[in-house]
Amino acid sequence: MNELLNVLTEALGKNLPLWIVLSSFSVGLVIFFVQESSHRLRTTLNLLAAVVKLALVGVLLWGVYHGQVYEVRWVIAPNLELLLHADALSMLFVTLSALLWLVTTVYAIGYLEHSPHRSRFFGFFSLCVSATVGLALAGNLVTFVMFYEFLTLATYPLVAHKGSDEARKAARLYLAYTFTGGLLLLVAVVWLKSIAGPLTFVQGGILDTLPAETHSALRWIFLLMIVGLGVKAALVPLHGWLPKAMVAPAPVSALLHAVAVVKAGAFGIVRVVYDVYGVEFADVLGVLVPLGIVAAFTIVYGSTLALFQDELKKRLAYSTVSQVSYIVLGTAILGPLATVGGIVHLVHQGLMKITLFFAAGNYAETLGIHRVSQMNGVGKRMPLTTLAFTLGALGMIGIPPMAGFISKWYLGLGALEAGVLLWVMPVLIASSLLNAAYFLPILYRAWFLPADSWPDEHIQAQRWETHGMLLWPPVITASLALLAGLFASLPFSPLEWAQLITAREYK
Amino acid sequence: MVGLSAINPQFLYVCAGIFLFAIGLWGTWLHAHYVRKIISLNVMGAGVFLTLIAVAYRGEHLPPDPVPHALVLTGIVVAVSATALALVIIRRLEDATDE
Amino acid sequence: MNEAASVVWVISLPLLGALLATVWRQYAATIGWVSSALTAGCAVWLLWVVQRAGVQELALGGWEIGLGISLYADGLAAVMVLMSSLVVLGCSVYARHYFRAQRQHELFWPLWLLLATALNALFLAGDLFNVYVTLELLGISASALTALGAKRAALRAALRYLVVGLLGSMLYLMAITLLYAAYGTLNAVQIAEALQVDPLGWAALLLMLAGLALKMALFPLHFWLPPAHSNAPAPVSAALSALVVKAAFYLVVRLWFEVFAPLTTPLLANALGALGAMAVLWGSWSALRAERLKLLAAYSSVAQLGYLVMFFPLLAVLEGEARQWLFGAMVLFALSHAFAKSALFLAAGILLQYAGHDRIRELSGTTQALPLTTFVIALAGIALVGLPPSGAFLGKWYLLDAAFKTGQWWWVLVLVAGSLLATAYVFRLLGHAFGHLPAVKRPVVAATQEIPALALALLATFGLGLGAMSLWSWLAHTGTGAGL
Amino acid sequence: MLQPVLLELPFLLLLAPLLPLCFALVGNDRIGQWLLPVAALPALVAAFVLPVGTSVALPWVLLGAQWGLDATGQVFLLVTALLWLLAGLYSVSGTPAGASWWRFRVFFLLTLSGNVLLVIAQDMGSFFLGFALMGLAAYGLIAQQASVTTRRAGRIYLIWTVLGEVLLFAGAVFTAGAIGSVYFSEVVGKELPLAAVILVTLGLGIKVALPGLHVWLPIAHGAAPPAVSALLSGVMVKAGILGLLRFLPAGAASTVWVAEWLVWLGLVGAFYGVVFGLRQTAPKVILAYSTMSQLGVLTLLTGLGLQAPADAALAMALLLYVAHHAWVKGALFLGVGLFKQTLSWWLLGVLVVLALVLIGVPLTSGALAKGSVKAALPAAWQHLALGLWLSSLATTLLMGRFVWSLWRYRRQHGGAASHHTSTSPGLTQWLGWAILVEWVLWWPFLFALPVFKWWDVSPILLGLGMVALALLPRIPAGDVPVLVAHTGYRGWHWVRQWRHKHRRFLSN
Repeated sequence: MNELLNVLTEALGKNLPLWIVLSSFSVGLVIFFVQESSHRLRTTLNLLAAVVKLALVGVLLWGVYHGQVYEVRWVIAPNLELLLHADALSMLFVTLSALLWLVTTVYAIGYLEHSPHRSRFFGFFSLCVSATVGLALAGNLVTFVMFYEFLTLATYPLVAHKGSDEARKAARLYLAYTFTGGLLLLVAVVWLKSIAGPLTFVQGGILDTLPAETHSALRWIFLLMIVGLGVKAALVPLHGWLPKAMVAPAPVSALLHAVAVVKAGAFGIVRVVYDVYGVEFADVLGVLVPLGIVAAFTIVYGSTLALFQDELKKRLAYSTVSQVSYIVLGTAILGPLATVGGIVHLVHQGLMKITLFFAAGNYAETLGIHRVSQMNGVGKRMPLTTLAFTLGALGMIGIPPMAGFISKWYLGLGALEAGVLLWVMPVLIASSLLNAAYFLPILYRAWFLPADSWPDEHIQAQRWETHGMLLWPPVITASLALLAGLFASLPFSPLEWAQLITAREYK
Repeated sequence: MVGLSAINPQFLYVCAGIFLFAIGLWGTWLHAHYVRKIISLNVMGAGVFLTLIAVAYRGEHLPPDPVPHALVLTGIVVAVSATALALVIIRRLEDATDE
Repeated sequence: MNEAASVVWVISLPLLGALLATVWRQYAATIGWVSSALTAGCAVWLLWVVQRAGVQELALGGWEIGLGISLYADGLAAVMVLMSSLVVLGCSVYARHYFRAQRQHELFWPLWLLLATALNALFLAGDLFNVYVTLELLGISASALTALGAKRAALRAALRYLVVGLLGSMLYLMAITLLYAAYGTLNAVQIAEALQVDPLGWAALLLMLAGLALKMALFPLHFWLPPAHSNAPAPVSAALSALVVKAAFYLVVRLWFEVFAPLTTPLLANALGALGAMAVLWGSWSALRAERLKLLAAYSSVAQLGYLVMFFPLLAVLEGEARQWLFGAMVLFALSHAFAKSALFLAAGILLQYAGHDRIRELSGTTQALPLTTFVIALAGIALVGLPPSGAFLGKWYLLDAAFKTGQWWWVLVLVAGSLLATAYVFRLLGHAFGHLPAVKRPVVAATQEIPALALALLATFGLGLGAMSLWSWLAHTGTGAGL
Repeated sequence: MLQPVLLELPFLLLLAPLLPLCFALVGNDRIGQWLLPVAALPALVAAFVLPVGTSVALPWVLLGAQWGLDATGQVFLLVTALLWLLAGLYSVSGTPAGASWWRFRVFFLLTLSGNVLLVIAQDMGSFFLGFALMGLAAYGLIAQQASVTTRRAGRIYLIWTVLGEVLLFAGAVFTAGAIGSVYFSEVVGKELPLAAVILVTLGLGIKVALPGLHVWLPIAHGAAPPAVSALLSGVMVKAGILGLLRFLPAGAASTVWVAEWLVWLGLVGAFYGVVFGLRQTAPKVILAYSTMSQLGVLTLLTGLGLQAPADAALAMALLLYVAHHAWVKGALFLGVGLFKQTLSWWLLGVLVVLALVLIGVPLTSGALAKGSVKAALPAAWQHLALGLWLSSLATTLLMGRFVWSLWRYRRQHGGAASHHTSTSPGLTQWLGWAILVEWVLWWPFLFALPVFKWWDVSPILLGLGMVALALLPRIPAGDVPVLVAHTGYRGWHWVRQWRHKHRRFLSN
C-alpha cells in the first residue's frame, strides 16, 4: 500500500494540488457538452470525477502527512503569482469538500432525475467544487481572491437554476451581495499588497513586522476584508442573500451551506486572521474583539430568526447564518482552544448542515413537504431520513455525541482561556437554547404527531422510504457527523487535525 | 503701407487658414443637416490645406517645401473620397424606406 | 526572409486580399479568411522578430526618414498588430457563415480587409502624417462597413460615424500642420526629440487630443458610438468596438508618452482621468439601462475606454518598475477588452440571427436554446466586469495597486462603482438565460460562428488572465519615449 | 474459559451502556419487548461482579473518555440497573395505552443507555453524553400519549431539561477549563471558580428539583406512564445527585460555599414538596411531590457531604438513602399503575406498606436510611436533626394524603372498575412489581438496622395520628358511642344485603 502511494505521489509530483482542482474543473467543462438525454454518461462522469478527486485528495493527505511539500506556482503578471499549496488547514477543507462533493453528487443525481438542464447543472456543480477546492488550496491571498470570485460565478447559475422568478431574483440578490463583497475584498487585498508585498499564507501571520504607522491602514483593510468575506460567511448584516438563496435545489443548498459558499467565507476569515494577520498581531491591532462581537450577534440573531420560519429550508438557512459564525467566533477569540473550536466547526457544521439539507430535500422530493407545519408524523413514513435529520439537529444544538458538541466545548474552553467567557458563554447558551427551540419542535412533529396526508407524494415507499440515491447521502453524512463527535479524539479526526493546525498557528 | 507690407504674407495665409478651420468646425458642430455638415467639413479641410501651403513657404528665394504640398495633395484625395462616401450614404438614406 | 519584411507583410497581405476580393468576388470569403489567417501568422512572426531583434524601423521605397513613408514596429505596436489580426481573423471566420446568402456579402470583404490594412498600418505608422492617412482610411472603411447594415438607422449611424471621424481627423491634421510648422518634420521620434514647451506645442497637443478623444469616444464625445456600433453587422460591430476605438487610443498613448511627454503634466493627466472616470460611470449606467443587447455592448465600450484613460493620471506619477507594470496592465486591459468585446458582439450576432431581435427582456428562450453562445457571453461578461481570470482583472488589479501606491484613492471608488455597474449589466443579461420562457427549438448554429466567438472569449479570460506574463517582456522592447 | 476474560476485561462495563443502545437500534417488534429487561442485565451484573476500581480508558471517544466503577458508582449502578430491569420487566406487558410500542421501546432503551452511561462515566464528556441522552430520550417516554396534557407535560419537561443541560454544559466547560482536564479524578482536591460551581449546581439542580427549579417534576410525573414515573423518580433524578458528587471538588472553598446553600435549599425543598404535595389529589402527583421532598433530603445530604470529603459515614448515609428512595419510590409508582388497573384492595394494602417503608417505620429501609443519616450528621450540623424530624413528620402526612388519594381514586372509579381500564395487568407487570416489593422489604436486613428509638418513631406516630384524624369520616355528635352504634348498624345492613344478594343468586 505504501509503495503504491509512493509511486502515485511520485507520478503526480508536486502538481498534485493542480490536478485536484482540475479534476473537477475539466469534467465540469466536459459535462456542459453532454447531451441532456445521456443520463448514464453524465452520471458516470460525475461520479468518476468525484471519486478521482477524493482519491487524489487521499494521496495528497498521505503526502502532506509524510512531510512532502506540494506547491504549484504560476506567475500571471509581474509581482503577481498564483500559488497552490497544501498545508494542514487547506487539507482540512479540501478533504471536507472532496468528501461531501462525492456524497452530494450522488444525492444530486437522485434529486434531479428527470428535471431539465441537467448538463448545465452538473457542469456548474463541478465548477463550483473546483472553485472551492481551489480556494482551499490557495497559497496566497491573490489566488484566494481569484478562486473566491470564481466561486461566485460558478454558484450563480446553480442558485438561478430553477429559472422561476423567485429563483432568478434570489440569484440576483446573491450576486449583488457576493460581488460587492468580492470587490471589497479585492480592494482590500490590493491595498494590503501595496503595503506588505506578496501575501503568501504563513502560519502565524506575515504582518507583525510592519511599522506602526501602517497599523491604522491595516485596521481599515481588515474591516474591508471582513466585510468582503463576511458576505459569503453571512455575518449579520451581510446575510440577506442566504435565506433567499434557499430557493435553489436541495443539493445546491446543501453544497452552498455546508461546503462551498458560506464555508468559503468562513474559511477566508480563518485564513486572513491566522495566516495573514496572525491572530496575535490581530489582537494587538484590536480587531478581534469587534469581529467576535459581530459573530456573537450573528449567532444569536440567526437563531432567533430561525425560530419564526415555517419554511423548513428557510429555517435551516437562518440556522446556517448562526452556525457559521461559530467558526468566526472561534477565530476571533485569542487562544489555541478557541482556534481549535472554530476550525473544527468548519468541518462539523458542514457535516451536520449538509445532512439537514439533504433530509429537507428528501421530504420535499418524496412527499412534497416544504414547511415545518407539514411534517407531522413524517418520522414514521421516512424513518432513516428523519433519523439523519434528528442527528443533525441534535448536533446543531450541541448535544453529545454529535460533532457540534465538540465544537462548542472547545469554543467554551477557548473563551475561558481568553478570559472572555463572560460574554461568550451567554452567547453559546442562548444559541443552544434557541437551536433547541427551533429544532426540537420539528423533531416532535416528525416523531410524535400522527401523520396527516402528504402534500404531494412523488416517490412511493418501496423497499426503502425513498429513492436510494436520496436516502443514503443523508444517512452517510449523519453517520459521519456522529463519528466525528463520538470519536473526536481519534487520530486523523477533524478535532485532532484542528489541534495540529492550531499548534502551528501559535508560534 | 509700410505697416501692411511688414505683415508676413505667410502669417496672413496661416491666419486665414485657421479662420476657415474655425468656421468649418463651428459649422460642423452646429448644423443638423448632414449635407451642411459635409460642406462645413470641407471648409475645415480647406482651412487646414491653406495653412499647410502657407507653412510650405520658405521665403522668396527658396523653393517651397515639397512635403506640405504632398500632404495637401494626399489630404485632398482623402477629403474627396470621404465626401463622396458621405454623399452616397446620404443618398441611400434618402432612398431607404424601412421604419 | 528579411526580418523587417514581417512589418510590410502584415500591412500588405490584407491589402492584397482586399484587392483580390474586389476582383474575384465569388471567392471573396475565402480570400478574406485566408488572408486574415496569413496576416495573423505574420503578426506572430512580427512579434517574434521584435522580441528577438528589437525595434524594427523601415523606410518604404527607400525614401529617407522624414520624406517617405516610415514604418516603425516596437513591442507595443507588434502587440497591437497581433491583437487586431487575431480579432480580424476571428471575425473573418465568423463572417463567412454570417453573410452567407446576404447581398452585402461581396461588399463586405474588400472593405473588411481594407479595415484590417488600415489598422495594422496605423499601429505601425512611424510618422504623424502617415497616421493621418491611416486614420482616414480606417474611418472611411469603418463607416462604409457600418452602412452595410442597410437599414435607415444603420445608414444614419454610418453617416454620423463618418462625419465624426472626419472631424476628428481634421483636428488631428491641424495639429500636424502646427507641429510641422514648428519643427519641420513629421517623424514621431524627431518631433519628440525637438519638442518645446510652448503655446504651439500645447495647441498641437490639445487639438490632437480632442480629435482622438472624439474618435475613441471619450466621454463626453461618445455620443456617436452607441448607434454606430449597435447597428452594424455583427463582425463589423465587433471590429469597431474592439479595434477601431482602440486604434485612436493607441495613438493617444503614443503621442502622450512619446511625442508630447514634456507637456503631459499630472494636472492634464488628471483631467483626462476624470473624463475617463465619468465615462466609466456614465457608460456603465447607460449599459445597465440599455434595452438591447448590442446597445448594451456599445455602451460598455464607452465605459471600458474610460478605464483605459484612467491609467494616465497614475502613470503620470509612478516611476520605475511599478510604472512599467502599470503600463503593461493598461495594454493588457486594452487587449482583454478587444477580445472580450469582439466575442460579445459575435455572440450577440448569433442571438440576433436566431431570435430576430436583441431585446434583452425577451432573450430568455433563445439563450437557453443556444448554451454555447450564452457561455461566450458569460465569458465575455467576466472580462468586461474584470473578474478573474481575465486580462481586465489584472488590469484593474494594477490600477487599484497604483491608486493605493500613489495615494489617489478616488480612482478606487470609481473602479468599485464601475465594476458593480458592470456586474449588474452583465448579469441582467445572463439572468435571462435561466428564465422560464418557452425554449425555442434548439437551432443548429454553425460551428464557424460559435467557435471563433468562443476562442476570442477564452483568449480574453483564461488566455490573458493566466498567460499574459510574457506581455510585459514584449513591451520591454517598446519605443524611444519617456521611460517606456 | 471465556468467563475470566469477560470479567477481566471491562467488557461488562462497555456492554452495560452499549447493549441497550444496540437494542434500541436493532430490535424488531416480535421479541422487542423482552429486550427491555434484558438490556439492563449487563449493568446489573457489572454492579455485582466488577470490583470497585475497574475502569476502562477510551481515549479516542469524545474528549477522551474513561468509564469505570468507584464505590459511589457501584451503588448507583446497582440501584439504577435493578430498577431499570424490573421496570423493564413491568413494561414488557404493561404498554401504556394509546402509545406507539415501537417508539416506547426505542426511547426506553436510549434512556436506559444514557442513565447507565452517566453512572459509569468518569469523565465529563461521557457524563454529559449520558446525561443528555437520558434527559432527551426520557421525553419520548413522558410524551407517549398524544393528549394535550402529556404534550404539555412533555414540553415543559423538555424545556427544563434542555435548560439544565445547557447550564451543565457551561459549568462543565468552566470546570474543565479551570482544572485543565475532563476527568473527574482530576477534580478531586482542586479549587474551582465560584461561577463554575454555581453553573454546575444550577444545571444539575433542575434534575434534583431544587425549589424554584422543580416545576417540571410534578407535571412530568403526573403525565408519564407508571413505569416511566418510577424510573424518573427512582433513578433519573438521582443523576443530579451523582453529578454534584462528580463535578464538585468536595472541600474546596467554592464548593463549600455552594454546599451550604445546598443544605438549606434541600431543607426548604423537603418541606416545599410536602406543602404543595398536600394540596394535590392525583396519587402520582403526590408521589412526585414526595420525590421532590425526598430529593430535598438528598440534596441536603449531598451538601453536607461536599463540605466534608472524608466523612465515610455521611457518604454511606447518602448512598443508603439513594437506594432506599429509588427502590421504594419505584415500587410505589409501579404499584399505583397496577392499582389503577385493578383497583383491588389488597394492592392498596401493599401500597400502604410501601408508604410506611418510605416514611421509615422500623425494620424497613426507610428506618435504615434515616437512622444512618441521623448517625452521620456532622457535629456542626446537629441542629438539622430537628429538621429531619420535622421532615419525617411531613413525609408521613404526605403519605397519608397519598393513601387517601388512592382511596378517593377507587371511590371515583370504583363502580366502573372494569370499564375504566381496557386491559388487566399482564404477568410481567405483576412479576416485576412483586420482585421489587420483595426486594424493598428485604434488602435492609442485609445491613445492621438501627436500634429502635422512640424519638425516631415519634414523628411517624404523630403523623399517623394526624392522618388518622384527617382521614376519619365525619364524626357525629356524641362521638364514640354513636360511632360504634353507627358502625354496628352499617355492618348489620351490609350483612343483610349480602344475604339478600346471595339468596337471589340461589333462587336463580
